[in-house]
Amino acid sequence: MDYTLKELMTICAAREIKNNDIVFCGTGISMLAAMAAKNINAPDSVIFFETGAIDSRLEDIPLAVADPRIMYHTSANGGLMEAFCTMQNPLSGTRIVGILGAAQIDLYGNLNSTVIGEYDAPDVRFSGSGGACDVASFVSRSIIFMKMEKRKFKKKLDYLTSPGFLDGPGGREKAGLPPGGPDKVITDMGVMGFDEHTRKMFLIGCFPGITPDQILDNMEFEIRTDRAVEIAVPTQTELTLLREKCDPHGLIL
Amino acid sequence: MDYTLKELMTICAAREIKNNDIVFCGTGISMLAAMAAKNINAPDSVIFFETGAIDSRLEDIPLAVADPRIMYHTSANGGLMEAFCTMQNPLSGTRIVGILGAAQIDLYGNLNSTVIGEYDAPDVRFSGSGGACDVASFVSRSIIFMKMEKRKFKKKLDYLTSPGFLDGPGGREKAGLPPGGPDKVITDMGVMGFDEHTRKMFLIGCFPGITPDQILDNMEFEIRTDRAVEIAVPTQTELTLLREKCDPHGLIL
Amino acid sequence: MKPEDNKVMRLQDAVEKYVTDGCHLSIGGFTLNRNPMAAVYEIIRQKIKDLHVYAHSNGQGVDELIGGGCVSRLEIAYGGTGKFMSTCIRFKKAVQEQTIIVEDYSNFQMTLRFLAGAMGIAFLPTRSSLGTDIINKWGFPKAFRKQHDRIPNQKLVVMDNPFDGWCDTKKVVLVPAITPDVTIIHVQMADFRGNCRIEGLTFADVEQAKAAKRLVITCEELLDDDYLKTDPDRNQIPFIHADAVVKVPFGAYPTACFKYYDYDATYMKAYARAAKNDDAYQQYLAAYIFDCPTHTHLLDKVGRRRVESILADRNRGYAKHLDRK
Amino acid sequence: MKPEDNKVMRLQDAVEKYVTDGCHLSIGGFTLNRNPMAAVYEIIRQKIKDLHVYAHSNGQGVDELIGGGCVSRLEIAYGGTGKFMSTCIRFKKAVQEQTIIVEDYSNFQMTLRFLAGAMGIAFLPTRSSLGTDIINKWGFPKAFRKQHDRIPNQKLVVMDNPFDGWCDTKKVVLVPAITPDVTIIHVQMADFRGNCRIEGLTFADVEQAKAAKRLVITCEELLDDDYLKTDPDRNQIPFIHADAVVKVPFGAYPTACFKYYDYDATYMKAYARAAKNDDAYQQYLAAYIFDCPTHTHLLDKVGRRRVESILADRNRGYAKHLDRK
Repeated sequence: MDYTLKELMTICAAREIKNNDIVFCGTGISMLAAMAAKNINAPDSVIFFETGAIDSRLEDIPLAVADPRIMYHTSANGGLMEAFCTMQNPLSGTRIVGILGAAQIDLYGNLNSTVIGEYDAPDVRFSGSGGACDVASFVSRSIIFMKMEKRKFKKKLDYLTSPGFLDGPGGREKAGLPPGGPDKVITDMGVMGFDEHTRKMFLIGCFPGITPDQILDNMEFEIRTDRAVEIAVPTQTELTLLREKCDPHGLIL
Repeated sequence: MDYTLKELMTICAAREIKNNDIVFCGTGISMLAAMAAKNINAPDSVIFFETGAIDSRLEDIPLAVADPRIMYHTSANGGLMEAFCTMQNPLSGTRIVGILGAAQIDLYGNLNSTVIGEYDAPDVRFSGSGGACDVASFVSRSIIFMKMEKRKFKKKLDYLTSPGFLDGPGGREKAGLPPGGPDKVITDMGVMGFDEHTRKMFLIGCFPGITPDQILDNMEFEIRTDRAVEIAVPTQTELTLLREKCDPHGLIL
Repeated sequence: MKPEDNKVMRLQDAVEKYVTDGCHLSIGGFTLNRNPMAAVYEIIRQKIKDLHVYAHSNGQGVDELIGGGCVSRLEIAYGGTGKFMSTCIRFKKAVQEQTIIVEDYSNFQMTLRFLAGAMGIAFLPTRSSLGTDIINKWGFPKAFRKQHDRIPNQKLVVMDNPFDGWCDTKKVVLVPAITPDVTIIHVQMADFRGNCRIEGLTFADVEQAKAAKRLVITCEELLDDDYLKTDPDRNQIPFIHADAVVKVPFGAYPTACFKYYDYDATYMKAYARAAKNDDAYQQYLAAYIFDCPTHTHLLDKVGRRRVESILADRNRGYAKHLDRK
Repeated sequence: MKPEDNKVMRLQDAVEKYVTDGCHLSIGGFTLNRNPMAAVYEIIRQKIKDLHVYAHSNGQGVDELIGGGCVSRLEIAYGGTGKFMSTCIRFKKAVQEQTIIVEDYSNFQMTLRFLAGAMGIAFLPTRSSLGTDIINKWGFPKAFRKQHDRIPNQKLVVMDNPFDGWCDTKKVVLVPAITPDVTIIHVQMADFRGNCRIEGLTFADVEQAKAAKRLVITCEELLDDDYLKTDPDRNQIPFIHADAVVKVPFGAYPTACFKYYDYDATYMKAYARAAKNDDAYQQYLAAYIFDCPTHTHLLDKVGRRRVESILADRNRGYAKHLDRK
């Protein structure tokens, strides 16, 4: 079957979303993954934006979380306060799955989306947290999109923008954060999870044609690969729904 | 001219309201005073309710601050949060004049609207603060309606619900409150103010036929009366507007 | 339809399921407006006991719950309904006779406490009440608080501003979050999922709704489709917070429901009269609550003429020509 | 008409009066939506310098203010506009070249900071960012903060929960209030007094508006009567907060304005292209800002066809068939 890497990644993420999950969406592929889940495997998941829209119809794919397309046919149009309170409130927050991206990730799933280099004199400046730190702080699990590159899978982040498991087991608790943390990392070579005891990243599976060693070669730190299996490729149904229902004009794909 | 004591008191309070004041209203005579001001001497004053309505048209007199009559033709219908934030915010709060009533008042204009007797085993229980403590804490000045009785003008309050000048000059500042405090006390025998240096209550004026001594006879504490003058009686215009425009069915008067 | 869509139920069932003896309850509305009265009457009818009630100024509903013998503890800012009861009568009596324990806050503080619950934060700060007995006198003493793990260890905390005079502020009062077991609100419109539209002032209903572990919604109009989603700017509570949706026309009666009906001044005056006398109050309870299996029966007892007299003028949202003398 | 009713003015005058060199400014909107772009362009045109800007994710407007050389200091959560600029380009360049100083917060924290300003409270608490570098690394060092009395003494404060584990919370982060000298927002409708109606999401505009010492409102439709008061449930900002009201059709262009027009993808892509190159950016500034005495001139330059292509489908609120490739 013919599919692009982006399609495969999107569908891998979509499969992680369960019916009745509330899905926090960022821009781009994360939004597409949420739309894919809703159209493919989790029709009763609820798409939710930090800008204050909940259960948007999304007839057309938005290009930002403030795109007017997300304001159409929602359950309620609020603002940032309502959205972040819904995340921080454990009654609703624990039902939310966040989808995030970042510039760097470490062994415990902490993310950097702020700077490369010194904070005061950065080599590269990125957008900054936006709502990412809030989502990562509050919600019970998150799915992270990353490109496999040594400079992205870092032993030590240049800046810790969004908390994963911080320094490992009990790290979030010690810092005062609610439970939660990263659940999956979807890369362009495979999918990682986090060990429930050590909180360390491990390889869940490789994409077709990719070996665990190739993945390790693109990381600065080591992860366990002994549990790795091959990831199931997208089905024809998945691909059709993704292409026709979610992004017919190829704005993200 | 014929007028009732209630009409006189209402008009005395109304005269304290200036054009462009934002007027916080409680129930009953305080609401009527605000309506009177708007209809008589301060047409551009803005009536404002703790329940979240601002600049209500008030075609008909409300019987509570949650009366549906206050929701009609307002600038914005919010909720308690919006209303109290408007009071606490010094940018808007300092433009608000509060109109309050209470069960007891002391020399410094502190109010009790909670209990008579011990707090844990009260002889008489009243409604409690509601928004009164908030208003008295935040706004720059307030007008207080009181009945002249020894058990109401108390040396020591049974419970300090709403802050006046607390223990005198600098009292609010010491406690951490914003500036502000009571401005006038409108009673059924005369009107009191507060000395700007001592923060103590003093007699501004008696109603026609009332002497300063009669007022002192109805108070547990002493106040200065040497500045007292006679209060101007309501004019025919004031009375007509009050009766015909504000409370034509005599629901409060 | 997904499982969590199945929220429509009968009032009896919703109260039975979510309002249990000893639970922590908050109700929406303010004094004589949009109190979830049908639910309040059903709670009394089911003889639920020992409730811990959180209220800002939820007048009529709170007074009837106390009068009905359902309440043990009350955290409140204001017990009154405006002109009809400047102090709620059964509330006053219960406090004076010490059959309930009360903790006093201001309206802003209670609102902040609900907001804190809704926000998922342990407390919120305000400058209100500094220097007053709201800070000094506690209805729930420390020892009592220690015994009850559903009650915070302190009524409130006065704290220095750590930002050193920022905003000309030296001190603030921190008030603890409330997370009721159940909040009941009455709204103008809800859909089968539990999306809510409130018309007119929202009071603190939205905060109370989002703070609660369970949310029971009674509504004038129940929509079985996505109509409310066609104008989401007017909706305040998304369905993800809702647990039960019950259609109860006149569900706020005898309190008002903006755009639908006014308060019933006649009922409220009769209530206040009855509330002053224990025997008369027992007769009131029997006639209007226990003898009425449902809210419809109560409305029938009141009679069509009275109910029609309070119907709102749709433009103004209240009954312009209602006799309120 | 009372004195404070006289709020309607020209954009040039409003900017000249309220946006001064070195002042603390916040603008409404979010990334590519409802940024007050006409006002932003006027600020650049008037060559206002040394602004201290507060933003959560106010993408396009903030990037253009920086690109226009108006900004010295920036407190921000997110510098991007979504797909068109995943990181704002002039912002990125300015930070990397250290021509502006930046302090980083999260979106929730910035929202809470505006809310604190609007509430008149010195700080608000959250659980967000515990354990992260948002807490550890400060863009404005302590000594710098000491020198500037308009900046709080601390970026944020981590504090133990004084309510002893209440809400399963051990620690919170306190973030300080923001009270900008001026906030500028663009709304769908405002009246001559300054009552505002925002359609669609409000972002943090209401908090930003109420936190500011001065509020400048630009609007698509300016009502010279009380029309907005006939449906006050839809209004978010009462006139008591407003200082200037300016009618500017397409005042958010090239960002979107729900129910009125979509973002202009063509403009935003061209902007991003120009922003990557200093020379091209100077040409952009000259052509679209300095050579256009008013926003109308900019719209004329873009041309009627492009403007018509983004007009919103009134049902959906955006331009359904817009080519966004």
